[in-house]
Amino acid sequence: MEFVNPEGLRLDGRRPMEMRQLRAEIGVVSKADGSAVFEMGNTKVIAAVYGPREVQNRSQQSNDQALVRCEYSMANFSTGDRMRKPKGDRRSTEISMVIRQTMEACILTHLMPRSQIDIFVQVLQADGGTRSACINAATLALADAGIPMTDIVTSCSAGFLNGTPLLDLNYVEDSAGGPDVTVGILPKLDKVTLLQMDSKLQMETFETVMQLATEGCKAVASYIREVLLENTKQLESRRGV
Amino acid sequence: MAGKLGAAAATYSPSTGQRRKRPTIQTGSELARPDGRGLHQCRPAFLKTGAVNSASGSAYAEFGNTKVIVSVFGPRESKKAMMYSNAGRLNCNVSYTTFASPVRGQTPETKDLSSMLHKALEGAIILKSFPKTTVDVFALVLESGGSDLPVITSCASLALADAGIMLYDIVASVSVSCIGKNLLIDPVSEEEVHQDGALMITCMPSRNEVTQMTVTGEWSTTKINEAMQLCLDACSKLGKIMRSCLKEAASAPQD
Amino acid sequence: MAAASGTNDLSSEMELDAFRRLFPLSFHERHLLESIRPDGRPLGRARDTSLSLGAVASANGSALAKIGCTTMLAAIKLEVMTPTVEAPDEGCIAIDFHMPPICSPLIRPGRPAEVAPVISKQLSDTILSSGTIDLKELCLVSGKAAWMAYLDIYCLDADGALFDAALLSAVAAFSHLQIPVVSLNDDGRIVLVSEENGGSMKEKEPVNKEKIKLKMNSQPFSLTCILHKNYILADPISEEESIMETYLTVVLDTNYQLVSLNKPGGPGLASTSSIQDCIALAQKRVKELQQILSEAISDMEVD
Amino acid sequence: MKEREEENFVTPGDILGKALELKPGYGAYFSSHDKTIYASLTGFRSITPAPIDSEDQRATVEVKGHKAHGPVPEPGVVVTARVTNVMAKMASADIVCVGPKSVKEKFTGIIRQQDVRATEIDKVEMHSSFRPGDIVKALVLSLGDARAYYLSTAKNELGVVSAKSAAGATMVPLSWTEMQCPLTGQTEQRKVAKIDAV
Amino acid sequence: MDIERAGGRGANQLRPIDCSRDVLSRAHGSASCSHGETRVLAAVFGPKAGTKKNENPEKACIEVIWKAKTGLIGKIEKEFEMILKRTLQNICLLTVHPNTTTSIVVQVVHDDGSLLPCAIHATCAALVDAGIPLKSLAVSLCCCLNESGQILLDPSKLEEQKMKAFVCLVFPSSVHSITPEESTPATTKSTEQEIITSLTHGIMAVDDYFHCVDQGRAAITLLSNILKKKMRSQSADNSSKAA
Amino acid sequence: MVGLSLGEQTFIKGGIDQDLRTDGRKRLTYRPIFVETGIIPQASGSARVKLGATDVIASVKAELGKPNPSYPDKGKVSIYVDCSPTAEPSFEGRGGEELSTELSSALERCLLGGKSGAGAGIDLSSLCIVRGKVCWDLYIDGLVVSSDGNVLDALGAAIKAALSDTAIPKVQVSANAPSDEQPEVDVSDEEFLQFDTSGVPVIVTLTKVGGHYIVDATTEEESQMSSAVSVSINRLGRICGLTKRGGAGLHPTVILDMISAAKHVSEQLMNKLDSEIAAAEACDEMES
Repeated sequence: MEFVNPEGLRLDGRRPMEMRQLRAEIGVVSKADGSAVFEMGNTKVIAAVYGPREVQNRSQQSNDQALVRCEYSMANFSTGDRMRKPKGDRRSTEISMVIRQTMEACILTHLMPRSQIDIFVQVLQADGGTRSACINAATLALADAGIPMTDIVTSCSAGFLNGTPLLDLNYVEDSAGGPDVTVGILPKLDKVTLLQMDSKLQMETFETVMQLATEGCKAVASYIREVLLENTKQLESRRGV
Repeated sequence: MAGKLGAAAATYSPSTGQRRKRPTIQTGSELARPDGRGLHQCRPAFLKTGAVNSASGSAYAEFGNTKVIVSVFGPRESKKAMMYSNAGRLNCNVSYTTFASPVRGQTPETKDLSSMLHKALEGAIILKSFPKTTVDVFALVLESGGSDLPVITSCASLALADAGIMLYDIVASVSVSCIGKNLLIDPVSEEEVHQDGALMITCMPSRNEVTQMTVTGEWSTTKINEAMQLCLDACSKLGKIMRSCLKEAASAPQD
Repeated sequence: MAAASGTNDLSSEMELDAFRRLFPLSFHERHLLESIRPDGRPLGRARDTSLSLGAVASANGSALAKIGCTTMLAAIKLEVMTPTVEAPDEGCIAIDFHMPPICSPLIRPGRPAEVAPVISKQLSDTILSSGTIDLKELCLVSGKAAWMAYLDIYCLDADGALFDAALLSAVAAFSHLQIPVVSLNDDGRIVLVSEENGGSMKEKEPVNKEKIKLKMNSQPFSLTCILHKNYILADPISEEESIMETYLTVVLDTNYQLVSLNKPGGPGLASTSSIQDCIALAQKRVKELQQILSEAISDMEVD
Repeated sequence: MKEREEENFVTPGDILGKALELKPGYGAYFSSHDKTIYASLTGFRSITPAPIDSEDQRATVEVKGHKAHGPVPEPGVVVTARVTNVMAKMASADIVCVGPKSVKEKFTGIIRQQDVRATEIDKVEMHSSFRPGDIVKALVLSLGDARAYYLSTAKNELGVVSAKSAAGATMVPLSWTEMQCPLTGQTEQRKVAKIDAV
Repeated sequence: MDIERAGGRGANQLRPIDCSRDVLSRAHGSASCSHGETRVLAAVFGPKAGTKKNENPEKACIEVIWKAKTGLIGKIEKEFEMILKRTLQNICLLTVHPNTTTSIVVQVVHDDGSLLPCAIHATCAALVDAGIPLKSLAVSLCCCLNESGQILLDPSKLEEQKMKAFVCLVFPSSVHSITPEESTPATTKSTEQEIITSLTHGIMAVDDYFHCVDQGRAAITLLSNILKKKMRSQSADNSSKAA
Repeated sequence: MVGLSLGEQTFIKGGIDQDLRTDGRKRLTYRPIFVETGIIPQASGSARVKLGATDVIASVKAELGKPNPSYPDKGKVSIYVDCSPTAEPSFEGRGGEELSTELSSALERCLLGGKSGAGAGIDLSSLCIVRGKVCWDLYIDGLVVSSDGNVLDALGAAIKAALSDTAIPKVQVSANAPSDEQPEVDVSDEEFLQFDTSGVPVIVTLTKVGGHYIVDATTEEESQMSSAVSVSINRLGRICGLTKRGGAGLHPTVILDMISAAKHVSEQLMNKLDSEIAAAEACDEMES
């Protein structure tokens, strides 16, 4: 299976270093405190944030910081073959935990003690890189909900096929069995909060692939800043300031 | 000992279970029904309260081949997880025995039936007469002979009356199947499989109010009107039978 | 007995059933002093038992057993299975005991009762080891097809001595079982030779001749007794079982062989003499139950 | 008796009368949209004429007899409960009987520190008022919260009715704060109910 | 005729019993017991606060979890759990820690016949190791019956399946008073040991059952001495550990 | 709804009595409907419907399957609704399951007609490829993204839009297939056949609050409902399904005039919906 043809183009016509088309929209779910849709190419994810609100079960309540909870679920029609997976299967629980830990690191939880913040992520269309899209959508939703964060968290994935590092893999490239590096960074503080990789990769190529993914995250960060700026301008104009 | 874990062995039922052909129109417009009833004639109903001694109230109902037992527990403490509510709560659960339908293992969606039963009964119970507590209504279908939900609902309202729970009125429920032009009341399972449309009404006979109604298939408004009238008459007849059954149980309570 | 006397000045004016709920043990022991039980039965007598066969139309064999208020409904459905390699000419029996939420306030729809699997195992052990059903009777075509009998027992009302009622309903269901006439059609599947188109079907000579009943040799019957101090209470109701937790179940078959004797612990101890008394009570009970079963079969044949 | 039973027997939904000349009592309810009174229980209709002096001359109609549902604790009823747990600020108990009748399944009640007795309520020592296993007579204050009813023993005839001593014998009440074990003679602190020897 | 038994054992000769305590570090009390090839590991956690749903808060509550060697929890495990729980209710002092739950996990390492007795001995040793107050130890054994009515003690798995029937009995361990002899021996002899638990499988005559009970009773004192010796030898060294 | 204060409840009821609801609408007017089709490229057909703040997505996937032995000449359709936790925090984990089973059974009752398939919105026999052997199985999946009342009508409209956007590939059956086992079928991915969705009914839910009934109720109004009747009516004015959900009893005559009111309202809704779908299809072609 030839992922990079001789002229250096990938199956969907992108260059190895090229991101998929990004699109974001804020405030799609009116009843949620904060919500956002994030699209990376065909992967489309919607995130809603409820909170800070009263803790549901007392046992998990901690009196010095907020409790962050997250649930990741895939729509039945989100992948190619229609699968009816039961709710709590292993993959979704794992991804929920990854998103929860990543977002918990960047939220200033000590400012909202004895409260609970729910992050719900629903995948509408899965075409590779769902984990990164979810984190980007969650960041936007948290920003929309006005929850204080040290820095926005952006995430992107990168791989290594036919000897060339590829940025932002889609489903076909992802399931080709090659390595898949997912990176989550705090762009302004330049810190890495999430780093996941599966299958084997030499050390030096890992360096370049990770560097590529970090570049991808920075690109996503600038796009997200633009969208947030645009959204705040709209809020301003709507309030007639 | 091999017999014990035979469950895994794939077994099949020898009955050919050949598809009973669609009940065709015979002898003029009269449709021949498998058990020879008239079109607008319900199956003979046998009702009895106090079937289960360890329940607060219970009832057993037998409409032709459909046999159902309902027990009512409560009003008792709600589950810990429930929020405080100053009106009482109703909790319904329907389950089937493994030998209920002729072919083993073909039990219909019980979660759906439980929520339908809950919707049928909640309009008839005076919930504010037992604040903060819960009344549990559990139904077991011993044999599924067709139009199971109406039989379960009528039997459940009898069990509630037997348990001494305050009701606005007892609840009677009847269903009608439409095959071609004909309306068949209280259909058996063979007729239900071939029905083009179905209408089920749950009503409070003496207050003449409908607590639940479902319609499937294509109906014109006149057809719906006719079917509703048919069902409401059948419901009031069934209501009388239920009241006499309660009277029997009251006059001879020590049987 | 200071505890009982201490409270009697208090209990005189307290409502009877309040006293029964607050001090259950002293309430029951006061009855045991006059060797009578709260529902008026002497210690050794079982509750009145009734049996009706053929309660479920859609099953091949069924029975409804009632001991006092405890009610059990057993139904057997026959399906065809390919026998195992090591036992080519033997069918098999799958026994399952269910306690639906209708039978007792303690059972919630979500969580099954934890006593149900225990009774289910004891039932299958007793029926299989008592040899009352010879598995070879269930064979159709040796090596190719045999009957699998699915016996499902539902407890409709749980008021003590569940095992006795369940075993009675299972034995009655087997005695009512009617094996349908079947034949082997060409593609190797067993199919019903149903009466009305029996003739028109391709002339398949039926594998098993006429609608045969299952030959049952010795049938097992059981009696559960409660051992409390040196009293023996036969056939306890659920309240007695929950207060005095030591019980002993004796299963005897029709020629009085001991099929199983089961005393699963509990606070009380069983001396040899008390076990002998229980076995004597059980022998008397087996006669009664045999009588009830034969009556049920005879009036079932008549209608 | 037979004919009285015949026409007086009612089931839920039977019309008992017009709202103009009847007031609904226990087992009957008033339905606003057609101004009639319906029965809500199965039993026998019984009409009690209104007391002379009350301004509303309408008789009250009630449904008596057959089988009322298991008793449910409601505010203002004296219940008998068994103490299961004693904490610093409150004691939890299982309500076993509502008035004279025993309940089919237990309800949970709480006796808060401020409801134990009527005098100096903040100096109440819970562990010297109740012990797990005591039988207590208490008044239902309110429906309480989602988990339990609020009970009170702030009257003389409320409090511990029967308690077991450390030695296991049922203790004899000495005063409204002490009970004594007949075997060992040891006295224990309790909030004792004053049972007037009837 | 005296049938030949695998391993050349006599009719009522027991297989070698080994019982070692304190084998698991995280459990409050643990023990491993083996009868010949059959080996069972038992661990005790508790007493923990609170009682389960419809348990009596006045008394301590015992919860048993039976883990088979392989496979899921089926009906057999559920039955063993109930039997072990009710047997322990007999020998534990339930009124000492009211409103608490003691959970006991039994893990079957290998099953070569008379599994229940081995599990009961392991559990008793684990309870002793956890320092839970007991009325007495429990002593248990299986005896099986062949067609000719001959009784064999402590059958192996093969013998259990081959034989016509088998009986499993549990007795309280023999009363051994260390006070000087003024308690006349008669008191210990006259109360011939009563049965805590008895389970039978397979058809047998009534008096065959009573023969088995007598055989079992005869072997109690022997068995309880072996068990006590095993436990004593270990408590010597770990009392130093506890000090 | 966390529970409205008494003041808010009487405010809502009073408004409805004077035919002026909290958001200014009349009793029988709908909130603005916004339809978008073809949003799930991998599905055979999909649509997203926004009814005020309620936002649902429906997708139709066609897969080859074996027809039901008792109806060899008809395809199979199954409807499954999923409530996403984004709509309501209480839908987290298994919370939304009860509502989704209720919505699925209501939709199946309204759209698929009787067991024999008569009166179904979709002509099932057009789904059959080889009688008794191969047919199309339609999996209709609904997802509730944001819920502000009247979710059932929004789902009904979304399914109708998704079906009109559905493209079923043309199928050739190779003739030489042996009779009994599965014939090979090759699916061409160029030419597709569209569905005629004129027969698909539209669902109108009438919610009774106090003395009057209203259409397209928001969550606050739904919390005040005494009872609700959902009627599904097709273009010919025939009733294809009815569900009276929960709450107090209704006099039969009240139900009959609710049905006639629903018929009257459904015509406007049908036209509005068809124009929206046509617009969405147009801009959909323009995009792809």
